[in-house]
Amino acid sequence: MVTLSPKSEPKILLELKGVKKYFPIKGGILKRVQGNVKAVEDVSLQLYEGESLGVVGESGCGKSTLGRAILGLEELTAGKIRFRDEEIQDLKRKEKLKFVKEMQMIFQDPYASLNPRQRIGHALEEVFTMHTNMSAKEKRASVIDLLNEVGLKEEHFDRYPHEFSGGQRQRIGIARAIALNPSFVICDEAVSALDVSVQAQVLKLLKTLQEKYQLSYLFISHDLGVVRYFCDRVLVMYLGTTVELGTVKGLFADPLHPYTQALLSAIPRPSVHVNTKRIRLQGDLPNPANPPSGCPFHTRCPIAQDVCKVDKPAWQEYEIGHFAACHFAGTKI
Amino acid sequence: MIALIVRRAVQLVFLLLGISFLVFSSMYIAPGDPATMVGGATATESDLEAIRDNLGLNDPFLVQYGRYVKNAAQGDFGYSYQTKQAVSEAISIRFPNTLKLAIASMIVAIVIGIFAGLISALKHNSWLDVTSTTFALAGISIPNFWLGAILILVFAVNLGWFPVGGLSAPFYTVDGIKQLILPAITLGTGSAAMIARMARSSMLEVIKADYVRTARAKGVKERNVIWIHTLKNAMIPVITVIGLNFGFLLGGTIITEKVFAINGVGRLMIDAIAMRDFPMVQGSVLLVATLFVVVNLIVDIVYTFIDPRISYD
Amino acid sequence: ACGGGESASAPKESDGSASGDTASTETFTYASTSDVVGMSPILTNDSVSANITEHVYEKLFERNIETMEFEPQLAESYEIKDDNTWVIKLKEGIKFHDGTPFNAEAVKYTFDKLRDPATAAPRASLLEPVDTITVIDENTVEIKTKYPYGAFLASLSHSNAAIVSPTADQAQDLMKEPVGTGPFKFVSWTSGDQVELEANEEYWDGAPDLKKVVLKVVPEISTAISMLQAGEIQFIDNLPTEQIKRLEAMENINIEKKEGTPVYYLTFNHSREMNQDPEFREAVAAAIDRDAFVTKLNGLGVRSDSVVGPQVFGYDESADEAGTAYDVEAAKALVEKNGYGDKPIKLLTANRDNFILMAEIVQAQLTEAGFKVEIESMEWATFLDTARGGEYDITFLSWSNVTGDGSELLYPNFHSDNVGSSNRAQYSNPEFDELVVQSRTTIDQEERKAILDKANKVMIEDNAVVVMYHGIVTAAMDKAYSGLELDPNGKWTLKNVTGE
Amino acid sequence: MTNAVLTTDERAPVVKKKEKVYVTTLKRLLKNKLAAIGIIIILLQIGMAIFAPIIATHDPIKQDLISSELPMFSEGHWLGTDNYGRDVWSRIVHGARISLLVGITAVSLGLIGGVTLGLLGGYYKKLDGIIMRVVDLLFSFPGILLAMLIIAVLGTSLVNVAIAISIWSIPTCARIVRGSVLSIKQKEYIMAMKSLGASDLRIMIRHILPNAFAPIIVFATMRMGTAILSTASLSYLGLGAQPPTPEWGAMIAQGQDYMWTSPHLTIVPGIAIMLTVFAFNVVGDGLRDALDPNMEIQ
Amino acid sequence: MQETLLEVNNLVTEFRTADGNVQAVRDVSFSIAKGETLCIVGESGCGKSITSLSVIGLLPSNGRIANGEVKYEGKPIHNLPYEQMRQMRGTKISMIFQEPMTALNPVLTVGYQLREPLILHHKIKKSEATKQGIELLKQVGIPYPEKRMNQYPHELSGGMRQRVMIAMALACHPGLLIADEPTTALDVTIQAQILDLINELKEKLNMGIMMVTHDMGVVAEVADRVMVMYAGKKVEEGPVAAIFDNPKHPYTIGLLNSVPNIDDPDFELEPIPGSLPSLHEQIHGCRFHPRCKFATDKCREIAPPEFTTKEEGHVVSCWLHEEVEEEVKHGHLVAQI
Ligand SMILES: Nc1ncnc2c1ncn2[C@@H]1O[C@H](COP(=O)(O)OP(=O)(O)OP(=O)(O)O)[C@@H](O)[C@H]1O
Ligand SMILES: Nc1ncnc2c1ncn2[C@@H]1O[C@H](COP(=O)(O)OP(=O)(O)OP(=O)(O)O)[C@@H](O)[C@H]1O
Ligand SMILES: [Mg+2]
Ligand SMILES: [Mg+2]
Repeated sequence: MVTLSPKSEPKILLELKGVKKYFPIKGGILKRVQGNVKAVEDVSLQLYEGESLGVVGESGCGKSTLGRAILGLEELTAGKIRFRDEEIQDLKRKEKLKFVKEMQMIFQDPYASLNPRQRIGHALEEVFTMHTNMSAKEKRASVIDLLNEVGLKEEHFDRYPHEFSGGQRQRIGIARAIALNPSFVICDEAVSALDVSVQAQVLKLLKTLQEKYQLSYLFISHDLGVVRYFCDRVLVMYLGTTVELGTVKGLFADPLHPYTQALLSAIPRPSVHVNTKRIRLQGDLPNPANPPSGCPFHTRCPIAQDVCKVDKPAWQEYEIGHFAACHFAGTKI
Repeated sequence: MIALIVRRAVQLVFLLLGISFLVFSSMYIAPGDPATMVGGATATESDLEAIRDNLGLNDPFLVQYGRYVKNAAQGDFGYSYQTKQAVSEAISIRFPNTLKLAIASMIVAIVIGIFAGLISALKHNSWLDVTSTTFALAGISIPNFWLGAILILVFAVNLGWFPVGGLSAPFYTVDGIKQLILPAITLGTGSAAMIARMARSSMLEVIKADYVRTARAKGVKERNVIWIHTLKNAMIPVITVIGLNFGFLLGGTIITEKVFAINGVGRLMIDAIAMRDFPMVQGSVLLVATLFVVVNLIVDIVYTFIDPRISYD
Repeated sequence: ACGGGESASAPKESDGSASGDTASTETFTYASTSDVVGMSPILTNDSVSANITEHVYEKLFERNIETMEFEPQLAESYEIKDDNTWVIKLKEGIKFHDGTPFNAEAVKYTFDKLRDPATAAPRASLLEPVDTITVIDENTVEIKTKYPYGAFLASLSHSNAAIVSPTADQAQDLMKEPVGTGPFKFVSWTSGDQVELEANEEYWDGAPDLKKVVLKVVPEISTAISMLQAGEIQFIDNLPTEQIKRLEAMENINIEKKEGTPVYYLTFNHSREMNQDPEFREAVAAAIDRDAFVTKLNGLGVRSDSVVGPQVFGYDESADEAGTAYDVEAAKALVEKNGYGDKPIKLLTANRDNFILMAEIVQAQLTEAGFKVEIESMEWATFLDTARGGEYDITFLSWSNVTGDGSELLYPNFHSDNVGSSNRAQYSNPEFDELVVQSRTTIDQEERKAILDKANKVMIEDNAVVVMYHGIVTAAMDKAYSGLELDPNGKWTLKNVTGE
Repeated sequence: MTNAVLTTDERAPVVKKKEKVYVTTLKRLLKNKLAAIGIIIILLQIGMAIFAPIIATHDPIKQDLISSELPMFSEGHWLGTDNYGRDVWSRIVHGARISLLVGITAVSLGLIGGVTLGLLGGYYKKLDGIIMRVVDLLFSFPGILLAMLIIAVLGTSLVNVAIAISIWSIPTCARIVRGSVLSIKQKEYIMAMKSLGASDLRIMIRHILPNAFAPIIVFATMRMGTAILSTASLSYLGLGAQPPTPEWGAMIAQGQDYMWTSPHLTIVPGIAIMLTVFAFNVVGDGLRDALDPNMEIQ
Repeated sequence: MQETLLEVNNLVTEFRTADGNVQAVRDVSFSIAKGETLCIVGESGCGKSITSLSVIGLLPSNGRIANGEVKYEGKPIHNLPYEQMRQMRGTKISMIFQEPMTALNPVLTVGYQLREPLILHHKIKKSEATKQGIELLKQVGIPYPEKRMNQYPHELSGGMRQRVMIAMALACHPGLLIADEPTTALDVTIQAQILDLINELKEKLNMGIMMVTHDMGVVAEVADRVMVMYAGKKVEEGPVAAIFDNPKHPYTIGLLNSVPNIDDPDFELEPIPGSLPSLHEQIHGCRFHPRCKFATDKCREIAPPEFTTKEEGHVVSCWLHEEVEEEVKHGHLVAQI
């Protein structure tokens, strides 16, 4: 959707600079901090208005933490977050309320993200109660509009979450996220829990809404197929760090980082004819509390050299808009 | 593990401080004059005054408390107002009895509780389950003193199988065991019932677990599925209940001790309260609180043996 | 250290006496609901401790339980030189359990210690009238009183006036290791559990038959009864009214009953305005059906209006019916007339013994007469405090008279000197006070009796208290034993008990 | 038709009429036989409490010293009389009022304290340490002593008895609530509310509390039984209801003295307490199952 | 063609529920030959797991096989007494589950859980079992197997645990391995490792594999044949190539169109409208018709039987293929493969 040519500079909506989020590990007799889980380590990126930025990576690599940090649900360890040219990372809850309307989130588990003891109509009304002074009637009307928007009906107003199917629940989650007309929505594995057929329905809905409201998405997923279908650009993360960022086209066609290459080749293709050469990574994800020195990926990297163990590769732009952090970026395995 | 023990020890110190203050202040506020209890009904005002002076009761509250804490820190828990006996000595005579009683009741409670819970869970919804549930609930709802009196009537007086009261024989002798049985049943029944209920629901939960299905998929014999794959997991919440109950048992021996004429800490405490024998009350409450913490510590340590996922380091 | 290795778990052994005369079967166990406080007569003042001290120590005098006369015990004889001087001759050749001789020195030592304010003895008041004590010779003491003291013999026969071994008192803590001259010697004490005594084979009056006596603490009386039934213990006292029927049905025991000195009464809080109205007191007295109440005691109570009970010195039969008679209609009329039913009355009661029974029945009866009565029950310590502070309208009190002397009852409980301490009724009547003082300072016993009777009648006519009943002292003992001596004050001695 | 089907969006998995959660819960509860029996017992008792003056055959505090200690099934007194000649049945009926009231008061007070502590401790990490230490303190402080002190300080009255008993339930309740708060706090819908800018108070009251209801209700029902039982223990120690109040616990404690001669004086109130404890416990058990969403299929 | 290992005929599995009996599996037949992998695909709740649990005889307590038969090497096993069925499990048929987190017993060591089937079925000594256990761990590619034997499941990563599960399932060299979504909980790179491993072991041991999944990618990777289920029924079955290249049932086509194609940038998703009906719903005719854009009146009234296609072993239950294909009776299918 957004073409990244240097001439037509798209507007930057959100900018992260050196964002870090560490979780302290407590232990010992006095429960002192003994170390940190470096969930997000030094992430910088820009997100343009109207685009979908995919974030992919293995479980535990810090995707969700990054999303929550942007929304201010986690206190940052370091770094800056600018939203529409305002620094928002240190705002108090009250001051932040106006950004709350602008930034919303859709969660992975559509069931878990709805209060099981609240009728969904009331759950949606609550959003207006918190942020507007609408009368009860207005609220109800707005909620019904919302329900229609996401393909549900007025009759669903008084139901409880357990009375919906997974796809419907996710629609409710979406309705709640777009209730206040945000400009930026984080989808944290928003479709991962859904069946393929339902997943396709929800992806379509998200796309429709994006077109209608000029939404920007930060689309967190581990399904590269979905990311490829849904996003404009992709960010690949590994162990809290960003390893590669590029347009979907550029990155899928020409992955620079060996991890991205391995990731792409590991995806099972729903077709019996594709015969890709599989790159099999050895071993598991290292412990994020005790990440490897140098390049965090070197322990599993098939092309790692001695430098990788020592030096942390720099985050460099190799092509326009295509970044990677690897000493041997571009080397094919 | 050592870290855990040290941390608990530190917490214990503060807990004891808090408790001693609570006891001290509530005793101070509560009506009832220790001097009257020492002097007796006939004591004149001047007699009482002399007694108060003698016991240091005329000092300001904080001075009294400070003195108590200071002495206690040096291991001196004071002397009984009534008998002038050292509190530590009085308690050390009674504590073994209370401990014997609590442990014996716990054994009764665990054996009956787990057995009944298991049967209930394995024969879920059968008449056995209903019977055992009903018995468990009856167990919870029978007052201790009532059960104790009935047991005495039937088994000690009429059948003569056990002695009525006392706990003087060493516990490893036949007599010692006989003496423990009725009180242990009296005290343990309530806990047995609670353990049974917890064991039942925990068992029912665990038996649905994926890993139990895995075990069956491997062709493990049903007996082993229960005893090896299910029981240990099901015990984790049960142990919490056991720990809590042990705490309650230590505090709840009072009535049983009374009914079975057992010379224990519970009775010491209740008598001391009745006689406003503050140092004795303090001493026994602190002991019970310490035991409670120790039991919880043991429970936490037992967790690490049962559940390898738990570690305190 | 835990003495008394006696196994309590041999229920059938002791009464299956056929099995032989081993030492353990000779153990005679008494169950007490509470433990001794200590075993020094000087420092204790409770009846449980007295049960032990009475057997380990002896007093100069003792009241004969049959004749109610005071007789010498450790004393040989006495002589009243003048109103304030008593010369007491002691028996010779008696030894304390520690081997030291009993003599005048010991008497002086004991009494001085008891009187010394530094001792803070709870019953120092027993010897309050005493001025000086002089050792005349090895076996003679002379005691001078500050004023003529009529109840002196009674005081000297009080268990707290028992003579202790001076050597032992200086060497050890008599509270824990008592040494006296009595028929039994102390063996061990496990606090909270039991006290063990053994026969004093060198007792001056002949060694007792029981070789080993144990006081066992059994806090629950029904447990004690069960133990008696099972033969685990041989003796209990203070049988509760509720359990009398059960005890009577038991075949292996004998029950001893005797009219005793305890008196149970309802008292008004005389410091309250409401209670100063004689008609109010009369109305209350008339509303209480004491006869009906006494039937509830299963034979363990004697009905009499007299404050000074039949077994107490100073009693006269004429006092029995001197009180306001039960007449509910009269009571109703008074209540009606004066509007007594408008204000709620707080009936304070301790939640032990027969107090609750009295409270419940009296409340019902007063309600019947039109009063509005609310019971407030309290545990003992709080009750004592509350009653002493006079924070009640009416309450129940009792007094068990150890020496059986009327002065010992009336002075602490009703003399205005003791308001704020032992006079919980807050009773203050100058005429009565005067009589009580006289009864204490008169030596002639006939004269005293007359004075006490007068004081008694003053109270009765005043409706100062409403006597509910006089206690009957009780004990139950295994049939295999006999020879118990039960004192009307509830005390007993095992000196002459013999087994079969 | 075809078109209609095509445009119709997904249907709910279970097409049922909208039914309130508590109706569903009640239905499920009634399917559990034991729980149904429990509910019947509780309803009967509540009825008994409400209509006590009508149901009782005698004045519960009216004495008749002459016909005292009548055995069960005596003429005019089908459950006999106590040692004051009061009608046991009438006392049991009126006692239902008091015992239930004490139970309910004690449990409610305990819940207020326990839920507040548990909620705050579970939600705010910073408060947790302190609150849990307070809870430990209450836990390790002997309950009977606590009751005695409270009653000694505040005086003997039913309200104070209820307060004393309520304090016993605080630590357990606080732990239970804290436990569920800790797990509910992790739920995505809480995160969702935070991301929508909800305040802590709103999250705690509107979103955490309702979801911690199941364990709280179960705790409360089970505690009801124990609370009534505790009054018996307190009465045994002389700290319970004031005579002549017909309270079950006090009745059983008083009757204890007559166990050998008039056993019905303990057995009758004993059974009344037992039935109550039983009823509340099975209902509690049933509720736990009925409130468990996993039991939906079965 | 290899000899038939497992044969399932007209399987019906029922559950007792509060609202009456429901059928989770309705009249499903299929077979698996030695050395063959059959993938069962379908949306969540369509009865895949229940089908596989019916085969191994581990249905939840409220479930039972109401009809049909399950034959292993020609012998019916669905009605075996518990004890005999138990002896088959682990030795003849074993199973691995979706969640490696919960499927291993947290309080027992990996070594214990691994030794258990060996000692149980082969009656060998503990030391011998340990040796074999280590060997098995090596086989599934776990480094430092000696060390792992003494560890607890929580000390292993997800991929590692799944390998332990596989090692356990393979311990006694079963003829049939049932794998219920063995990789859903894993990351793609780990998933690839596990799939490779299963394929490799199948080859080596000549096992039959029944793999349950909803991931078409996984199917393409491992399956020899595919069975598509919808709402408890089999709607299509055939060789893997036929299913992907020439899907016949509108549902199968819908499924394939719902998966974004990673290799085709211009791929457009075509979702199936609606969702799976609940088990309680009464549906007349074809169970898929409410979501099918080709549905005809016939579809709404009569449930379609199974039709063969021109391709061998490719069958489909849809009226749209009535004209072209001729009807096959249930059960004959097996013989044709
Ligand atoms: N509150 C927390 N306290 C401590 N560690 C945390 C916390 N939240 C996350 N982590 C750790 O931070 C790391 C990143 O977690 P995060 O949830 O962001 O991963 P993710 O990429 O979203 O994984 P997934 O795909 O499984 O959702 C993980 O190692 C996780 O254990
Ligand atoms: N114990 C049970 N009682 C009643 N119904 C059940 C039970 N277990 C499963 N079901 C129902 O049976 C149907 C099939 O379930 P099954 O587990 O086979 O689905 P699945 O295809 O494996 O789905 P998934 O992909 O989610 O694992 C579902 O509708 C489910 O609700
Ligand atoms: Mg995540
Ligand atoms: Mg499944």
